[in-house]
Formats: sequence, C-alpha cells, structure tokens
Amino acid sequence: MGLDVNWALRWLALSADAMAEHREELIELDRPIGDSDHGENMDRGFKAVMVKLAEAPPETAGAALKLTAMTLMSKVGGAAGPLYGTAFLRAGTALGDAADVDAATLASAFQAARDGIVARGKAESGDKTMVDAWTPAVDAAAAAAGDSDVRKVLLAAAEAAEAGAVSTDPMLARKGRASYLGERSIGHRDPGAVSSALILRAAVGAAE
Amino acid sequence: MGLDVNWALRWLALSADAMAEHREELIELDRPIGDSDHGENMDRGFKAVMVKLAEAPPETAGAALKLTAMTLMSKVGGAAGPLYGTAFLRAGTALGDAADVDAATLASAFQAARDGIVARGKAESGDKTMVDAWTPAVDAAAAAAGDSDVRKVLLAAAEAAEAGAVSTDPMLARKGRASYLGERSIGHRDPGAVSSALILRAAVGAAE
Amino acid sequence: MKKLINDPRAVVDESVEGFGLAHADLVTVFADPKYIVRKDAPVAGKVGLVSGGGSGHEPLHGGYVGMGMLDAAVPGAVFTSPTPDQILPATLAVNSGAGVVHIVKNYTGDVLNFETAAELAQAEGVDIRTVLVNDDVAVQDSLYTAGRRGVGGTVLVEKIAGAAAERGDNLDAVAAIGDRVNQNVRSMGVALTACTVPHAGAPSFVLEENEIEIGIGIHGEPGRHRIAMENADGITDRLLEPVVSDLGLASGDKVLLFVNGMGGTPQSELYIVYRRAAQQLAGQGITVERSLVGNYITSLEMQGCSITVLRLDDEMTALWDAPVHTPALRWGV
Amino acid sequence: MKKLINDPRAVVDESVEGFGLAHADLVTVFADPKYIVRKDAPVAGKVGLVSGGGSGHEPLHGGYVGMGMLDAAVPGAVFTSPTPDQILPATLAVNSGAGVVHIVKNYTGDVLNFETAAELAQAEGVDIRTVLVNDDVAVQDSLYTAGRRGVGGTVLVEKIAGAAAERGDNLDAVAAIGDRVNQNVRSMGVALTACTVPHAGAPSFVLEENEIEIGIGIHGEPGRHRIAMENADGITDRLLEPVVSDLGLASGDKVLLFVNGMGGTPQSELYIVYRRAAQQLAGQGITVERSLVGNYITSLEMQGCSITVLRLDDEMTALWDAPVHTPALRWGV
Ligand SMILES: Nc1ncnc2c1ncn2[C@@H]1O[C@H](COP(=O)(O)OP(=O)(O)O)[C@@H](O)[C@H]1O
Ligand SMILES: Nc1ncnc2c1ncn2[C@@H]1O[C@H](COP(=O)(O)OP(=O)(O)O)[C@@H](O)[C@H]1O
Ligand SMILES: [Mg+2]
Ligand SMILES: [Mg+2]
Ligand SMILES: [Mg+2]
Ligand SMILES: [Mg+2]
Repeated sequence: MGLDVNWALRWLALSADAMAEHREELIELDRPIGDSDHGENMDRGFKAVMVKLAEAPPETAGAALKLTAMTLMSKVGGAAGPLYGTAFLRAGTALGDAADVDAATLASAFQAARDGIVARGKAESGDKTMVDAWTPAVDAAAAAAGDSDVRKVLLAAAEAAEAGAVSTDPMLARKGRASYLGERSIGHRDPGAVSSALILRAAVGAAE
Repeated sequence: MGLDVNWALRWLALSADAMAEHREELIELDRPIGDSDHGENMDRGFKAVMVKLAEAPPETAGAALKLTAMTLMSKVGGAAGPLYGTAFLRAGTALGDAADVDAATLASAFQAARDGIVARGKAESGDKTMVDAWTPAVDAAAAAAGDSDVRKVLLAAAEAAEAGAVSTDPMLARKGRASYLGERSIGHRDPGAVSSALILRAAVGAAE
Repeated sequence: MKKLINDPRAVVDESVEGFGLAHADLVTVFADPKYIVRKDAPVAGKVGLVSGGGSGHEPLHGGYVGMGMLDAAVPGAVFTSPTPDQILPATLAVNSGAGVVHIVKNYTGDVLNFETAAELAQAEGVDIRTVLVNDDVAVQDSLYTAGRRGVGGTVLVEKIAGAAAERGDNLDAVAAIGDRVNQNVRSMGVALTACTVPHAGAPSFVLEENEIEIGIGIHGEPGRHRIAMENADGITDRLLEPVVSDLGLASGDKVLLFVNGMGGTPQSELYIVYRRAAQQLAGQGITVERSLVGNYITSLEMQGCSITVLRLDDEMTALWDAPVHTPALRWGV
Repeated sequence: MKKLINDPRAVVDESVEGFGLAHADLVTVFADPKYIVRKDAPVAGKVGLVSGGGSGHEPLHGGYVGMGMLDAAVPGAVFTSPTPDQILPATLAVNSGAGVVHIVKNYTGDVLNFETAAELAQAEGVDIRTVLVNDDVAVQDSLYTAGRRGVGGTVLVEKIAGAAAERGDNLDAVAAIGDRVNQNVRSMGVALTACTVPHAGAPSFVLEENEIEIGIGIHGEPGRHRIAMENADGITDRLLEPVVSDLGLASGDKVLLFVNGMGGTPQSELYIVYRRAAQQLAGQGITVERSLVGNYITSLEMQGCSITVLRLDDEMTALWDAPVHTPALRWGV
C-alpha cells in the first residue's frame, strides 16, 4: 500500500497539531540561541496551511505539499518560512501527480526537501540547523526504502531526525541567528531541527 | 548668655551633618508622597552652605543666616529651596546685627522664618507641610521666651517641631507635591516637616 | 538600578554637556550655573521664551530650544526645579529688550523659583510675563490644593507660544496665546512601571506585575489610584474620557491628539494607544487635525504614556504648523 | 509581561493601523498583506526604495517612509522577517519603471524572503538591486557563518540612498551609494535589560542586576559576552573601540556619530554616552561632522544603546543633509 492524498492531509493536520502543542517548547528553544519566535512562526504557518487546505482541498499528495509550501512561504517569514517553503515545494514536485506514493518516491521526496533547504540556506551538516535533522532522516529513508514498506521509511526518517535534533546540542552554530553567539551556542538544541523532527514524526502518525 | 556668631556657625554645621546623616531617610519619606529628592536637595544645599561659610566667614549670626538663605535659594531648587531660603532670610533679618541673640529676639526670628514660609508657600496649619513643624515650634518658642533662657527657647522649639512633624502623619496633604495624591497622602510623614525638626534640633546642639 | 551613567550626581552635568556637543549648531550650553540658550539669542526685537524644570523629562526642555520655540531652557537636578541663579542669567541672555515669557509647569518648586527669578529680572529692568501650565486632569483642581500639574500640554504651549514670538507678537500677545493653549489643553497619564531617580537609587514606587498607576505625573510620583492591568484599549479609554469631558469637547470640535511615551515604552505601543484614541474621538464627531506621537515629555525610563488633547482654533493650528528647528522638534526648515 | 497592547498577536496589526492614522498625510498603509507606502508613490522617474524586516524596531522601517528616504516599508511579525507576499506588492507599488532597490539587513530570514520577492518582482519585469546591510562588528565576519548583522547602519543607508534616489540617481547609482554607506559604517550595541516579545510572553534572556550584555543585536538575542556592569564611559569605550578599529579610522577622518537607544533608555543617558564617544573621537583627531542621538532602531522596551560610526565623504554628507520628510526623520522641509 502506498500513501495517498488523505495521508498527506492527515500528515499536515498532525503537523499543525504538533506545532500548536509544541509552540511554547519551540519558543523556549529559540530563546537562548535565537529570538524566541520559532514556535510562534511555525504555529501561525501551519494554522494558515489548515485554512488553505480547507478552502481548496487538493487532489493529490503532491498538490497538498505544494499548497503547504506556498502558504508557509507567505505566512511564516523569518528563516524557517522560506526554508520549509522550499522543502515542501521540492517534495511536492518530487511526488508529482502520483495518487499513491511508494517507498522509493517517498525517500526521494525527502531527499528533494533536504536539498531544497541546503540550496536556500547553504548550511552544511554540523552547522546546527534543521539540516542536521533532515540529512540523517534522508539517509535513513533511503536505506529503508529497499524493502518498499512506506511505513518503515517514514519511521526510519522520523527516528533519525529525532536523533539528529539531539545531535545538535554540542554543536557550535555556523548558520542562522545562533551563529552570532559563537561559543555560547554550544549546549543548546536547534529549534528548527526539533520542528523538523516533529513534522517527520507526524508523517508516521498519519500512516497509522 | 546669648547666642553669638559661633553658635550660628555651629548650628549650620550641625544642620549640614544632620542633612547628610538623614539624607536617605528624607529621600525615603519623599518617595511615597513626593518625588524622592528631599534628602538629596537638603544635603546638596547644606554642603554648599558649608563651602560658602568657609569662603567668607560672616561676622554676626544674622549675616550667617542670610548667607545660608542665599545659598539655599541658589542651590536647593524644588519647593524646599525657596521656602528654606525665605525662612533663613527673614530670620537673619530679624536677628539684625546683634552680636548676642537673646531669647525674645530668637523667638521673633523663628516667627519671622515661619511667616516667610507661609508668605511664599501659602500653606495653612494642617496642610501637611513644613509649616506643621514650624508653627508649633514658633508658639513653643514664644511661650518659653518669657524666662529669657535661650537654651530653653531652642529646646522648646525643637521638641515642638518634632511633635509637629509626627502630627503630619494622619493629615491629608493640601499643598506641595503630596497634594496630588489626595487620600493616599494620609499615613505618611511630611519630609519637609522632618527636615525642619532636624534643623531646629541642630540649633539646640549648637548651644550645648 | 542599572543606568548608562557615571557618577549618579553628575548625570545632569554630563548629559547636558553631551547634548551641547551633539547640537552645537543650535544651542549654547552654559555649565555653571547651568542653562541652555538658542545659538543666535537674543534675537533682535523678539520676545524671549524661557522654560525649565527638573531634569529627567528629556527632550523637555532643552530639546525645544531653537528657532520657533524656546530661547532658553533651565534644567534643574533630576526631578528638582532649577534655582533662580540659573533662571535669571538665562532670562537676561535671551532678552532683546522685548521682554521675556517664563513658561512654568505648575509645581510648588517651579512656581517659587521662577517667581523669585522673575522678581530679580524685573529688578534688572526686564519685563516678564509668566504662563503657568496646569493641564493634568488627574489632579482635582481646587483653591485649597497646589492645583493641577503641568504635564504634556507644556510641549504644546512651548511650540505655539514659540511660534507666536517668532512671528513678532509682543510680550502680552505671546503670553496670551500661551494662556490660551493652556486653557484648551488637558492631559492624563498612566504608569506600567516606576522609574528610578539616579541619586535615589531605588524605584519611586513599586507596581506588581498586574498593577498599573492611573493619573501619574511626570516625576515618578504615584498616581491617583492603582488598578489591575488592563488592555491598551481599556487604558486608553480611562485616560481619554476625563480629558475629553473636562475640556467639554463636542462634535465638530477640532483637536490636536498627542500620545506621549514616558520614556521606556516602545513606539509600537504608543501607536496602539493612538489608534484607539483616534477612533474614540472620531466616534464622537471630533476631528483630529494634528497629531504627535512619541517620547516628548518623559519620566526617565518609566513605561507608560499620557494622552493630551488640545482644542484647536485656526490660529493655534497655524502656529503649530509654523516652522520650528530644535533638537527634538523640527519641521518647515 | 506588561505592555500597552490588546491581543499579543494583534500588536503589529493595531500598531501599524495607528501609525497609518497618525501619519495619513505621509503614508498609505495596506493591511493584508501588510506594507506601508509613501503617499505619492510611485514617484515618476524615481528609483523606488523598499526596506523591511521584523517589527519591534520602530521607528525602523515604517517611520522612514517618505520624501527623501524609503518608498515602502514591509513590517513582519515582531522580530520575524516579512514574507514575499508582502514584499512583492510593496515593490510593485513603488516601481515607477526606474527599478527598485531592496535594502536588506543581513539576517538569514530577511535575506531569503527578500531574495524570493526579488525573483518574483523580476519575473514581473521590475529591475531589482539589493543592498545588504551588515555593520555589526560584534559578529565575527566569516565565510562560514551567517555573517555580520545589519543594525544601526541601516538607518544611515536608508537616509543616504534615499536622498540619492530623490535627486534622480539611477538604479545602479542608488545601489552603489547604499553599498558605499554600508562599507563605511560599523556598529556595536549593549543591553542593560532584555526585552519581551509579546507573543513569547517572557524576556529573551535574563540579566542580573549587575550584568550587561555586550555585542547584542536588535532582536533581543543574547550578545557575544556578558560582563559586570560598568559605568557609561567604560561601556562607551567598549563599544566604540572595535567600531573605530574595524573601520580603520585615522586622524583627519570625518564621521557621523550615531548614538542609538534600544527603546527603553532615557535620552539623558544617550547623551552621556554621546559625550564620551565624541570626546574619544576628538582625542583621536577624528572630526564628528554630523550626529544623531535617539531611538531610531530599537528592540521593543530594551534598555541599552548602540554606537554607529559612518566615515563621511563630501557626497555622503550632502546626501545626509538633503531634505527628508518622514514620520521619524524630518529636516529641510
Ligand atoms: N542557513 C540555514 N540553513 C538551514 N536552516 C537554517 C538556516 N538558518 C536558520 N535555519 C533554521 O531556522 C531555524 C530558526 O527559524 P526561525 O526562528 O523561525 O527563524 P529566525 O531565525 O529568522 O527567527 C533555526 O533553528 C535553524 O534550524
Ligand atoms: N506650599 C508649601 N508650603 C510649605 N511647605 C511646602 C509647600 N510645598 C511643599 N512644601 C514642603 O516642601 C517639602 C518638599 O520639598 P522637596 O522634596 O525638596 O521639593 P519638591 O516637592 O519640589 O520635590 C514638603 O515635604 C513640604 O514640607
Ligand atoms: Mg527565531
Ligand atoms: Mg521632593
Ligand atoms: Mg523635586
Ligand atoms: Mg525571527
């Protein structure tokens, strides 16, 4: 069984729930090494996504992700808005018109999302950004895609993203607002990496 | 024995000491019903008086009080500066050129000081101002002046002023900054009444 | 107490010195006794305008010295009126022979010190008029009190009387327009936090996280009453209503609406207050013809604001619009 | 958190609305998507200037919309860059055909969102140039970081590039003068207290009574390091020294000295800082030709200041002096 438009809609709805639920946590993470707005930005953005999806329900998973991309780009602002916007745009494009997404397409969509983030933000692994959640997620998804079970791909990606978010703790930030802090950025978790892991975890829940 | 220029100089020096010592207390009294500057103003003013007296030592008690008046007027500012300035000016004038001040002259000098304060500030008894220290002091001094012991006059004035300052506690302020507070001025002691009592107490010490 | 200062007792000296350095093109600063005069004072044939008061209300008054506004400002210690030995030389320095108007905020200390200075100046042959500003509706006006304080309206009196002097009005006319502004202006303020006088070292009062003071003055003194924190619209209504009713404003009136920050409030918040006040006035058929939003008469770092409304007539509007060139207010030049 | 606001999420909406009401003679405010344009935009034949960024820095940027400065400002949420769907219509609204310059502070979010908007505008046939402002010497500049932030220098870039556009410079020339200002300007800031983002509800960091943050940005983010409280002269020296040495200023240079308040600092304190900075520059033979002191680029109610120095040449000085008529900066008109 593949993943259809309803999975995509559930994914986005669960992502919106996660952003609302973790709003304060993401604000708190953004406080010591940022500007205390990541949770507010993501929550505002995904609430707007829910409105847009309700206004014009998309017919494919790809279309749902593209609409999400446009909405995040126009509603989130900050660094996260364009980065997530590009990620969802590239992922949506990778899914194409497929009614059902198979494991290989899913893995390549994650890869496209990650590449989009890197293309816009120019961060490398270890720079203490959301890339540090996405890159291990993409690698794990690719490895899991072999036995063509989409649920395993989703799970592998989510778990790797979560580990990736934790791995940002000891990193010295070299991109984004946290980089202004130099050494003082060490010992804090990157908020964008955490929101990325939450979104990838929501994708698992949507497929249950 | 009367009071000579050395008594006046000691009085002013002890007043300066009292203002320095009670600076914080007078600031604290001025905080809830004023603007937290009375102690600073009086301390600054009497420090300046000390400098002036040292620069050009006066020859009579009257001259010492007049120099004090001019200095307080030009250095204190606020309400207290002109009021104390006028008080010392009128008192100095009342003493005239006398080398030794007798009890009757002393009492009339206190009276002149009080009248000066009233002339400038238009406060009546019970308005919760320094007048509530000066008026009982003047009355007590007049009563004590009968047996012509200047020390008794000084002591009577100081004690009455101290009681007068305490009596301002329950008053509702009708003059000065505290009047803006209306009912909320009740329950606080007037800082100008307290500084007046300190100055009159210093006059006692100077005669010991 | 955390401040960008050196010696707490040198705050006014050093601040006024820096002010003089930054605005040497507009003003001359005298250090002892301390006063600030317009660079080109005395202006031949012009009535001189002098104001002053305690420091800590910047840009009032030094920021308003210059063409079209004050000829001199006399700063006292923080929150303490200046002394006659400052006011007198400032008055003499700006007298061109046409006389001098003292603009005095109604506080016992200011009144007494300016009174003495006016006597001394008159004794030296300078004709003096005094405009007393007492626009604070938070204070009950009564014969048996010190009367209303001078607050936000002071800025408007200084601008409009300054314009009248600049266009050549004589001494009585300048004083008369100053009085007219004062009669048509009312203010009321609120504090969200107290302020700390440098030499006092501790806040002038303590407000809990959910309390605000309504009816404060500009000296960190407590207000008329303390209430639970409200939203901006609610607070705006509380300040505006007594101002409008005391002025007796009616539909068809034209006003200047002035939302003033107390020093520590972000501009964005002042505009939220302005929005509500403008909407409320519009709802009553009152036309806001001119406006002013910002930190113009402050209480050190206090958070809060005041609302001032001036009932305009055509002459006041024209004088408000007239060119002004001071460190803190400038237009038309 | 105690603020003069209603709904924490409506702060920008209501504040910008109030701003529009107060300055209806100068600007037109669009609510959704939100942007502010100069009343008479597009000005025929003139290069358009658009800037923007997170809100909370008022008067930046909306306060600088008007003759001689910006044609449009695009306010994001508090401390959050605006989005392309705001920047694009603002850009289109001010394009007279002569092209549009985007003035962008160097933050990842601002850069990415303006980048997208520029692409979209270009796709609609508008010629775009981008001037990136990155004047904050507190940030180590390196290929491997996000680079230096844009802070106080932004105000000077907007004024001087705005004057160049107003006198009729073409697109490349306006962008070039903007870049030249950026290359010759450096800044550094200090916080005495943190600020509280309305939607976050708690301060962005906590400073003890005896601590200050050196090298802060304008978003309530922590600085480079925390030190024990010092006096104003000591703090001024700490801010000024890296600015002067990074600029490579030498005796004989002429500069503009800009002491900026972060929003909650009294003007009197800013002049104490100005005094020291001016004295130090004079001591090094550097001439302060122009100055600016006040709250021009803020962090909500933060207490603290920044020092910005711009090395002037005759053209920049003339463009600085050129008339400007905006809500927050006005002279010569
Ligand atoms: N150059 C970049 N590349 C990838 N991710 C980045 C980059 N810059 C910032 N980020 C991510 O964006 C997150 C911050 O997002 P957010 O707080 O919403 O925006 P802002 O930093 O503009 O306030 C960071 O935690 C980080 O994961
Ligand atoms: N009209 C008045 N008549 C007599 N005394 C007054 C009057 N107004 C104020 N005072 C006295 O002055 C004192 C305040 O002095 P101070 O704090 O130095 O001046 P300010 O009120 O200007 O800050 C009050 O405590 C009161 O005793
Ligand atoms: Mg952030
Ligand atoms: Mg006092
Ligand atoms: Mg006082
Ligand atoms: Mg942000």
